[in-house]
Amino acid sequence: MSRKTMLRLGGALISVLTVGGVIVMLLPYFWMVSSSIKTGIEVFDLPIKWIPDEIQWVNYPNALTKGAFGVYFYNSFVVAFAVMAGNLVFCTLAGYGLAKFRFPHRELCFRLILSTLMLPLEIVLVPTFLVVRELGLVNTYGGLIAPLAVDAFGVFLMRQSIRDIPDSLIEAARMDGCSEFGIFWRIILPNCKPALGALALLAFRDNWDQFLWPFIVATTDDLKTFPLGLAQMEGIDSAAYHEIMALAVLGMIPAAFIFLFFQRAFVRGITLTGLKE
Amino acid sequence: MDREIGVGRTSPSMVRRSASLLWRWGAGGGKSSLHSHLRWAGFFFVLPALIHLVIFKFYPMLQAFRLSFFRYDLMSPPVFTGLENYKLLWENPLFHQSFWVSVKYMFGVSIPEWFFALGLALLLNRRMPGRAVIRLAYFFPIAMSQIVVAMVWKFMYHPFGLVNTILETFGIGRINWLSMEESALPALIAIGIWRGIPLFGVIYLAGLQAIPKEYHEAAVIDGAGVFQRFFYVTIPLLLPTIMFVMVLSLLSAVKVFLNPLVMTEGGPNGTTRVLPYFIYETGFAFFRMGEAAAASMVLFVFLFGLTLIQLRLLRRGGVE
Amino acid sequence: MQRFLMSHLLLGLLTLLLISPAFAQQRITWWEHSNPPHNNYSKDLVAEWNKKNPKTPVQYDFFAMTPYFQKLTAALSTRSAADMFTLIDFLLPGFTAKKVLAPIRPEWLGYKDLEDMKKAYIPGALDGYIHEGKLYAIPPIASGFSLFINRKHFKEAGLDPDKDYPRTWEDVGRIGKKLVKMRGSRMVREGFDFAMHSSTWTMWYFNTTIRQYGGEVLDASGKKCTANSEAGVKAMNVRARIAHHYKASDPTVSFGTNALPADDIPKGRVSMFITHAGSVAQFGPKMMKDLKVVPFPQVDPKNPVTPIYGFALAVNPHISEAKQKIVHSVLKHVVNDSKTWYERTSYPHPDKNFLNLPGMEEARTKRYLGVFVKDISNGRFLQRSDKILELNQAIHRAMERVVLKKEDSKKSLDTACKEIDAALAKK
Amino acid sequence: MGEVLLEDLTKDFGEVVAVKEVNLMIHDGEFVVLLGPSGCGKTTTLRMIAGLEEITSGRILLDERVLNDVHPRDRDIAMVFQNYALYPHMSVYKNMAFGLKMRKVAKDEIDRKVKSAAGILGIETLLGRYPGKLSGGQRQRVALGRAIVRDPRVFLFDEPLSNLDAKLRVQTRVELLKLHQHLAATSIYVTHDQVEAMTMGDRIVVMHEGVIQQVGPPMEVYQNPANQFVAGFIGSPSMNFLPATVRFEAGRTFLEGAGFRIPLPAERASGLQGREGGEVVFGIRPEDMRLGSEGEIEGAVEIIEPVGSDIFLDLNVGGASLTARVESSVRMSQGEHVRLHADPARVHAFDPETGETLV
Repeated sequence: MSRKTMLRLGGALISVLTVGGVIVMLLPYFWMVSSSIKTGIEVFDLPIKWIPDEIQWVNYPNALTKGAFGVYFYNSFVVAFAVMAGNLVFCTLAGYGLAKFRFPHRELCFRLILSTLMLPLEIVLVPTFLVVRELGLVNTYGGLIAPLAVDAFGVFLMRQSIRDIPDSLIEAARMDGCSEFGIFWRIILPNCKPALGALALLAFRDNWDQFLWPFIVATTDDLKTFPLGLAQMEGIDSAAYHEIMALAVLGMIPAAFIFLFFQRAFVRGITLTGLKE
Repeated sequence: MDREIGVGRTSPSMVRRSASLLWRWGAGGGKSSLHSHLRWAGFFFVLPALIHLVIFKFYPMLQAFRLSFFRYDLMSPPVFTGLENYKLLWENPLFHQSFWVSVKYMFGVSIPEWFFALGLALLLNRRMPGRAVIRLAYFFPIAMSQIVVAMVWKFMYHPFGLVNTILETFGIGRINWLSMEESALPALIAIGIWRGIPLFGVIYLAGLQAIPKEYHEAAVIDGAGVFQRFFYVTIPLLLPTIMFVMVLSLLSAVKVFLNPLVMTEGGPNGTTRVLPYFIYETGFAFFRMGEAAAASMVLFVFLFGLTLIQLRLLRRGGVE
Repeated sequence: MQRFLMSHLLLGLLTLLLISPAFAQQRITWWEHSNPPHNNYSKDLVAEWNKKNPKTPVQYDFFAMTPYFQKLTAALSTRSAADMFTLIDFLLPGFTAKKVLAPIRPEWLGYKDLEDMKKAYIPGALDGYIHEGKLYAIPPIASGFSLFINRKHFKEAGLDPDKDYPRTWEDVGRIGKKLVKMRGSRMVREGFDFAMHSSTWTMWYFNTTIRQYGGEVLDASGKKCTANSEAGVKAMNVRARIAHHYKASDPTVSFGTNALPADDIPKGRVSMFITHAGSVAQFGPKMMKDLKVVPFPQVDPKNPVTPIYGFALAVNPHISEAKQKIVHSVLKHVVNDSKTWYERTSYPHPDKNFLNLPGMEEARTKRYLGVFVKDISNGRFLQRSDKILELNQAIHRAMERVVLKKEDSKKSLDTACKEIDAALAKK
Repeated sequence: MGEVLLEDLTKDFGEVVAVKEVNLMIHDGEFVVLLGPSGCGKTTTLRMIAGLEEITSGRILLDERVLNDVHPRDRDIAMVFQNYALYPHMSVYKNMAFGLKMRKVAKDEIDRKVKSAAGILGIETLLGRYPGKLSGGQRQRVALGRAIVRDPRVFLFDEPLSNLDAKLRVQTRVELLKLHQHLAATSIYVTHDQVEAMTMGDRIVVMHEGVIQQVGPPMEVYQNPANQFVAGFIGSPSMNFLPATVRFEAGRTFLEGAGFRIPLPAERASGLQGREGGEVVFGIRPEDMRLGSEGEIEGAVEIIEPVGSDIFLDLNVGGASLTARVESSVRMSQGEHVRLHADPARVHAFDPETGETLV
């Protein structure tokens, strides 16, 4: 076999693998969408019919009336956005402090922060809940948001990316007469936009998604988030899967939208090497 | 009268005390020169996050540590029992099982992730028609929320679900994924990988794109082939990213909880009862918070050790 | 520096704003697990109450089933639980041992005392909620299990659904075998199957079968596991035989069907299946035309034992006595109308006169209410233990080993008993 | 005014002493170059003047005001960074305006100053662009412009030409000098390039291992280096150093070594008193020798490097290497033996231990 045919074969193989991979990655989505437009009985029909004979768009409005989904969506938005904002502010501040300043025990500080990554929520659930109760935050937006407003991973990400901003920029600004917070605001923030984008996306996704914590903290319907609403569609031994899938499709839209929006920043944002000039 | 039960209170005075402690600590040398001011500034930037973490992470963590020496059913006052909880864990075969399930899950998910994600990143870093669309398709699972993932995959693994339908069209018999001891954990692992690849793929892709083109060009001139370039240029330059992915993937894999909760309830025969699920179940279903706290301390120490080893490797890999 | 401090001050203020507590309200709160028909009716009941009692309105909320009891536990432990909440019967011992339930006062409900109250209910219906002579919850539901059979499948197999339906477990295996449909080596239709999606369901069946053989899961003291007794082994063998001897079921299927145990019946993937009265409504009248409900299978039909369970309403002990009294009025309002309760939720109400209420005749015949209520009256609640969830799981694992891995029943139950004894020994 | 005084300025980074007891007076309007190899402490000194580096001990005064605890922004000092430190997210105009904006200068005043500075530097057309879109030379100008608009008392330059190509460097050098004459502000300029130092500085400060070696006008430092380090560091190609022995013969002093024997005029030999038979280092710059059949130095030609105007010869003198500059008209071939005559007025000798200049 000549080199050329080998190359061409290799290319073809890669194409096949690529397309196969795309199908595998997306199959659950197709299934989800397909199930959302079937009747409850058809969901598990064999062989699978990707497009049902009669498309049940009505599942969508029906599902939405099964709970206060408008409220749940709104709450999820509020929580996800607030947590995202908290992460953007606090993690970036901390990341800057850790990346560009020397202060006693800085490394210890950083390690302590990182160590919180090793704690599964399940175990600190009760102590955290006690703190939240002490602060009078049970069943408030504050209670949903506050404990999640800083995430060690965000601190890490921001520290890495701010470290790559040349020191001389900061020094130049200092000589230009900028205050320390001014430097952060006018120099650091604009220069770590991609990382901020990545952090925003991850924070939004993870908190749009929160289940266990809101479940424990929210005790009234008007504070429930979307995943809670989705989970309570399941009864003791029955579930309207077609409607759950319809809600799942709707629930994906915000995250998907944010993803499309930040995708490029996301890829650029998680660089762990130098800032390109 | 409300008798105070539970783990204790955060009194305002305590917060004040620790704040003043931090205050003095941050002051450093205490000189009023510009540079101690800068030191202050650095500390001030970290302070909000630190305060937050002290309140919402370290304090609960300390409480968990304290609780691991108590018998505590969540409702009666805790009783100090010393190392009893650790002894109970040591004697509990279910804990041992859970520990190994977690280890299996953790490596089962993260090791394939390292390779698949790197492969994906290499693939998506190539020029090819429709690259933008393909990228989107691969990265899309990032956007799917956990609870939806759990629900959708539960149905996909149904004996009559999508996965089996596909297997049957290929002439492979039906596998009842979630009900066989042999297949339940691998089934969950597959979901973990499916969901993890895109995120780590993105991280790798970012790392790949940050490698200056010149290195590859130099290697081409030096006569390096595709594979040599990969091993002598790409891999060494990607090392920081690789290490980062390794640490992050292990840490996130070990925290899996919602999938076993929603899909298998830890079964069959405990084969998918990962440690976080064990902890949750012991604490909230069996009302043995102390034992659950002890289990989470074990998990914490295990992860901490693992991360330390990785960080050591990381440093040896020439990464600061 | 000034600006630097200012910005921190602003951040602080923002945080304060975020965490300022919601306006506290003096109202009665009620939590329930999610179960759509149930939740809808509860909402209506609350609306009705609130209209009549604007000064003491009820705030009703319901939560996803899977972690509902964990939420309840966390809330009770931190004194942030609702004033009244719905509880499943078998958690009662655990909760009463921890003193987080207020006793129900029959006199506030209009009864003379507990004995007087019992008379108003189906015999035994309150037993699951009584601890040391005190009632801790009021059940609006008494639910049990009966056998659903598919008439069409019976006729296909040459059986008469009205005569040949199984009475004993051996019948189930024997008849189930005839109903199985194979394609090649694969079972595409099971003759019969147990729901195996959760340890609680497993325990309901096992606990009942061991009782049918005259045994118990725990001894009288409640401190020792007796599941590996002869009765226990026989009970376990019932399951093993149906799967392995008669090959009437493919147990892995009902495992995978988790959270959806009753889904295979309407799909025609199983010909006989055990489920509860609520399923009749879920399947719908069209589907029910093909189905028939018969009594829960027995070892000895002359000494029937069936499983029952219920969700009941409990009162938070941390609230003032005055408030508890109001809560009692709410409880009374909620459980008052057993007929509407049944019509809205499809769950039988444990009212003694339930079947004799006007208009119940049709339900008794067409919706098999007679069969269900009869099974319920033979019913016994799950073994009382504050370690019940651990018991359930140990038995569930034992059953998984026997049914899925063909482990010896005795050996498997010995392991389970070891686990159970260890759990019981813990304080 | 812009008179800078450094008093016993010291900086240590833990164990390492980067700058050691530096004393220096820089007059108003003077252009002083801090010169030395990398790691000699020149940049650290500059950064201490800027206020970017903490002072371990000693003082910095600007017009008799102690700067030690003054914030960089309040020092009235501007700095041009080695990599220019242009804010990548701001246009050229905004980059230049930033320092004024921070000082709350009125908008139209900023505008006027920026435009004027841009006019001086010829970058008016670049004002709307972003740093990422500029060439190296353009960025350099913007960095300068940013300093100029501030109208500071002191300019600091941290190797500002090191990122430019050779041709641009020469050109910018000239422009910088012109600019300095135009602005007449005190300038402190750090470089490791001795050509830059020679051409630009009113005075050169040579530093080595944190210590000032010599301060003086360029030609003085060139002709009368204070020690062997300065002698070797300044000049390109650098001074030749050969081991030699001091000989007194018939009232005359000679430096003698393998392949050479050089007489010293009596008035220059005083530094060698009492060193009869002692070891010294003989130093001579390549341009201070000429070819001649009776020359005191003998060697074999190893490499011939014509650079156009001259030819550099690399000779083997008694096993050591020596570079000499000869006229471009000279014809030579490799391996040829030649004799060189050293200009006695330009001969140097150094103490081999201390490096101190003896002659």
